[in-house]
Amino acid sequence: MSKLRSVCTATLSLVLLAASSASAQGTVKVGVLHSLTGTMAISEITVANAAQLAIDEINAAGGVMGRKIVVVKEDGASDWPTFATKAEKLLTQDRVATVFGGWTSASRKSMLPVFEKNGGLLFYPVQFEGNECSPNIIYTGAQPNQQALPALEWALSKGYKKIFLLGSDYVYPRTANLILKKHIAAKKATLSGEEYVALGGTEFSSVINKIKAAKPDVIINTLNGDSNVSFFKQYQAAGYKASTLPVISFSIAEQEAQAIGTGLLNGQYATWNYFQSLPNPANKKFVAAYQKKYGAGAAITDPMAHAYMDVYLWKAAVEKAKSFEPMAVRKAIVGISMDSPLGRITVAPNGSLTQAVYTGVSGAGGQFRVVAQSKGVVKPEPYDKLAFPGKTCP
Amino acid sequence: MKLSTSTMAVIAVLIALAFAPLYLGAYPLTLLGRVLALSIAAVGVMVVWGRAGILSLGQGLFFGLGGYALAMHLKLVATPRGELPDFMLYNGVEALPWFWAPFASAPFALAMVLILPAAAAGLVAWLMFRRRITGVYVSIITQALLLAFVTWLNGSQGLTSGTNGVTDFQTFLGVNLRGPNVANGLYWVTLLFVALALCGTALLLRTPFGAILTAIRDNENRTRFLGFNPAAFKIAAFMLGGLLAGVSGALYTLHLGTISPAMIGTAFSIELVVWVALGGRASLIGAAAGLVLGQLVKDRISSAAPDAWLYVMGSLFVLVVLVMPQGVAGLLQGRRRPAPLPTPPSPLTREVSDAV
Amino acid sequence: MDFTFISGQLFTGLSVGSILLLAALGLALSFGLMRVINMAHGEFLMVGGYLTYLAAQWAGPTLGDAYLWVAFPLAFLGAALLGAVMEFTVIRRLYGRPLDTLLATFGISLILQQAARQLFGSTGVPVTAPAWLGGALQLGDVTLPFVRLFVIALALIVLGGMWWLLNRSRFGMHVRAVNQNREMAAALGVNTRSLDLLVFALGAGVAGAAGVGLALIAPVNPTVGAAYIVNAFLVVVVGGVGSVLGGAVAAVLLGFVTALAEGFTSVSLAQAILLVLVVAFLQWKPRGLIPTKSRALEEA
Amino acid sequence: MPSDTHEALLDVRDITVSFDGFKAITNLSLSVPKGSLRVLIGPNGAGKSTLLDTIIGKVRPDTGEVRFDGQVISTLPEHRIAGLGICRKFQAPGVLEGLSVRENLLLTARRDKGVLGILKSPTRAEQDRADELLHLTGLTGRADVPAALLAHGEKQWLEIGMVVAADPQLLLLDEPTAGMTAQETAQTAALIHTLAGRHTVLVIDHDMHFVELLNAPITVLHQGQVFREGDLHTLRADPDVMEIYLGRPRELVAHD
Repeated sequence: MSKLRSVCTATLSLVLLAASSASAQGTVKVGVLHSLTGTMAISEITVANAAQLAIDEINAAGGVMGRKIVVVKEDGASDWPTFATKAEKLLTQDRVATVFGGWTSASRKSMLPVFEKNGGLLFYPVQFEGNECSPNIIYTGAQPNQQALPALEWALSKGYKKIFLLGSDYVYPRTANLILKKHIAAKKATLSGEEYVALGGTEFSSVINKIKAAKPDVIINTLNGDSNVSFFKQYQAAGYKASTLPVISFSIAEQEAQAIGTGLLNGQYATWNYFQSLPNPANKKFVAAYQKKYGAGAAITDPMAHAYMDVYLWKAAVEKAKSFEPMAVRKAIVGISMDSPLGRITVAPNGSLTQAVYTGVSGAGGQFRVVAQSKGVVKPEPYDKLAFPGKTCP
Repeated sequence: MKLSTSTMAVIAVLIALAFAPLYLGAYPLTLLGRVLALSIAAVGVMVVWGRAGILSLGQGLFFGLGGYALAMHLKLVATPRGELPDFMLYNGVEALPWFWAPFASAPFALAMVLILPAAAAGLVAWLMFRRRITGVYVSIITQALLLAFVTWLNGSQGLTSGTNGVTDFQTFLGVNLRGPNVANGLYWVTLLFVALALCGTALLLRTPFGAILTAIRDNENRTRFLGFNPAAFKIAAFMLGGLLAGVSGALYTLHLGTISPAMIGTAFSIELVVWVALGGRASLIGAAAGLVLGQLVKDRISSAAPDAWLYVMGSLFVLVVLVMPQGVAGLLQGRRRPAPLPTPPSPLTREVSDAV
Repeated sequence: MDFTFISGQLFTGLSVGSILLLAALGLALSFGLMRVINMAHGEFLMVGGYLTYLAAQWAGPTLGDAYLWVAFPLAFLGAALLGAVMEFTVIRRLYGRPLDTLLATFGISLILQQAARQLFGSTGVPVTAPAWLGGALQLGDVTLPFVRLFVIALALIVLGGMWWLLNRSRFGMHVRAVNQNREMAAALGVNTRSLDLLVFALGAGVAGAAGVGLALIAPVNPTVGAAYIVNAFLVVVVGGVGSVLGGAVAAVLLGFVTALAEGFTSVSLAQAILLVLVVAFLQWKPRGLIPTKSRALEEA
Repeated sequence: MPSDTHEALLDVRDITVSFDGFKAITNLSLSVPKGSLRVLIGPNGAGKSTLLDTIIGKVRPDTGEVRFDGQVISTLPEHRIAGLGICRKFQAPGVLEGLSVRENLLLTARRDKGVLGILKSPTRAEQDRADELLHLTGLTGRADVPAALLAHGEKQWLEIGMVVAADPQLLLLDEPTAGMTAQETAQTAALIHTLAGRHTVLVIDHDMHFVELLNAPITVLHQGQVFREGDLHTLRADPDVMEIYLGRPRELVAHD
């Protein structure tokens, strides 16, 4: 009797074990690591949603190489060390095949050593300052030459010669402006002022007073988050508007535009690789799918489109490599090309994208209407040739 | 032999911690190592607040100085000879700033990990206690100074790398920080420092120095009229707290491979205080254990329910203060010894006795 | 630096000072008179700001620009009510333990911030100022936006109101009596418990009304209070704890220092410069500009 | 009693102290010879405690100066004044509540009160002294109890013990017998007598019974000034002294 029982138990457990290993065979874990709480949450939650949407679509269509994707979601809590800790957890405890995540440069910088140490792979979807090319990170957001420089070119082509640089005080604005200054000088235009406000700063009296004294033709704005709302409010109170002193922004997408409000932002410009209003079919499908899942009025932004596309890029690379091994995927991803919501993109050898650049003007409902676009696609240059001569990716 | 159960428990926990790399997975071990590194700063808070009655909300300043002192060295080591650290290049800095240069030397940097935080703490304390600034004023001023430091770090990107912080380290004293066996080694080194900090502080507090700190906390004026100069002892205690925070910061920097202003800001500094309060501000083991357990719980809860975390944290602040001002250690002690504990240091009682 | 720029910066100083003063005036009651360190004071500003936003949402469609006159009482009463609840449940149990009060109120501020985050999201909600505040007064080349002038006027009105209340009203007499000698005041029939509650709620209400002013200038987000709290405390400390007038002078002074530092160095360094200057100032006058000479004060 | 500056250990010269315009002490001079015992009485608000505050440096005189052993001390920081050998027992017991009774005594008995010296354990002599004082104050059985847990009377004794442990040249006792039984009061008076001579002692008290037991020269303060000096019998016969007390009859009888 007891013999029978033990045999039964053994058989049952064997079956269960086999079943569980089979089910483990059928899935692959990926990490999604964004700030779900804290100051960055507003931007990053939607980016995490976009990645989740792509993962759901892929799972519904049968997964990657026959395996369903299982998401391990972690919260970076808008705190850079937390990003590093959670990245470490994803790589060493959950053993995920890849991670989609990060927004601020600081969060990326703090995750970088973790990915390099553990041989992980990170897809980073946001525009950034360049000057970095880790073999363990796929940077799909704009390099400076895919956002800042085309914007400058456009401004100069419109006849704006005196340029005022305004930004939040962190690495992206500082570096972007350093590059811009070199190009402003090379193009014989005038830098009429440069100011930085602490991240989250809301007091712009002094800045506006300085702008008043400098009398620029155009402001290139790299302010981040809520600072933009305060700035545009106080800019308007001081009597400025788009027709008298236009502002080109690099960190205001549809979502931020909705928050700032049409009344304040109407007629101002933004430069990105993506706008929700892009008419290509892939984008129409993406916008419809996202709004179906997360609400009809949901704004869709450049980093969200990048995050959505990143998942498809990873899938394509895995299938090309026929492996989930991060370094094999990294190797395979170069040269992959696809029609995405951003238009046609290709992964360059340095792990960034060859992609188009658009300048849009802000209108009703926080939407941008494209007024200019690059001739064809722009190759990613992590190191600006004028500002950092001789630096290249290894 | 009066080896109490609590001493036995501490020894058992230390043994369990010493062998942790043998039975813990990679991630839990990393996490434990980090949290242990932080617990050294908690020991400092216990000395400064629990013993000397000074509530500093700016311990992040000293933690950061220790961390940055080491980070500057690691960054210079990771930078090819003759080149500038990458972030300086990106900010248009053309020559290595004077205060960076000496950090190329490891002995200098290691000395600075100890000297900078202690000296800064000494200076801050001297400025405050010389003018007899006490109580909440100290809290406000330390917080303001920390804020000034963080703002300066953020605003001086060419010198400090700003919000990104100093990152991308390769080797330390010839050891490859990304090597395979570094994790265990770093863990044991951290544990060694924790043990050193605990023992050293315990021994120090057993001397009359500990007694005089308690005396100053309970009745500063009285000690003055007994011929002691409270300012001098408070400065000494504050320096010790700063030193421990600095060591903690340097170790934490090694663990995380980066240090940035966000890691040392107001939230960090005040969280440090609350874990100490939870564990027991007047108890050495309570302070360290409060921080370690608190951080581990935080890791769990913030993973499981990110939105709930701040509610838990906020409620902890309120509950600890209202229900158990002496923390868990105080509750345990209270149960063991029936006699009522001395009332927590309260300026009200102080006011009464001074109103003479 | 030309004359226009400098006069523009002077106006900036006044404007920044008026905001600091609004943020600090409520503290002059809770911290200045009751010695309660309320780290959640900033969240009263936040609550005032959000209530302004709600007033604009609810009353805006029907009342138009007049929503502002709904916003003030709403923000005042809402924040005061929150303050009263806080006093009754937590602060009351911690009188005489300022450091513990500090920690407990910090916890409350975390909870309130997170609640705001969940209710309104972590980006700021914008409040559209009434159209009649949209223009600007042009004095030569210097532009003085009406919104800024309105906030300055608001600060002056609240300051005047508080001065009257404390120095001329019966309520103020009781408050001062309790502040000077609690037992004696109680013996003379002042209900000190309910007075504590009232003073704290009033401080919270003043902060709530100040939040209306803030909302007109910058978006309201969950960390708006945290951004002001340290500076607000510094204003009270520099002014001299317990002196409303000292606080006013300090706020304007700090505003000017900020404006000058921002004008002649960079905006991002100005805050660090300001904080260091304040600490240096306290070396020189540890009890602030207008010290209240009282023996009990030293131990607060 | 005319003051003789050469022999005076404590010499208060023409001091004025005011708070917010209110003059607590006006042009007060007082001289206490080395080794003597002096009693200070006066109605509430006469400035007795303020005078002690001024001597130990807690309060600074607006004008005038305090000399100790010929040296001006009214400009020194408090701990330096204490270091010269002036020790005060406060009205409300000023024991260090977080420390044990023995630690209280050991800390006060320390010779080396500097930051670096504090790391040294108490010397044999200091420990003996503490034991002796524990015995003298009847607190031997309570030596390791936190001072906060002592009864009020015990705290008084502990503080007297601390003052003695400090072995100061000048002892300032502010109502040392408040809260004591008649028997304890007598013991205290006896103790003070043994201290006088080796130490100089200045006592404030309301308790006329105690003052009588002390049997020492008395200085009467009134409205911040020296009103009379003399012995108890002379003063009791003085109608002016009776007059200033009549307004506050409580104070003539035993305090509390």
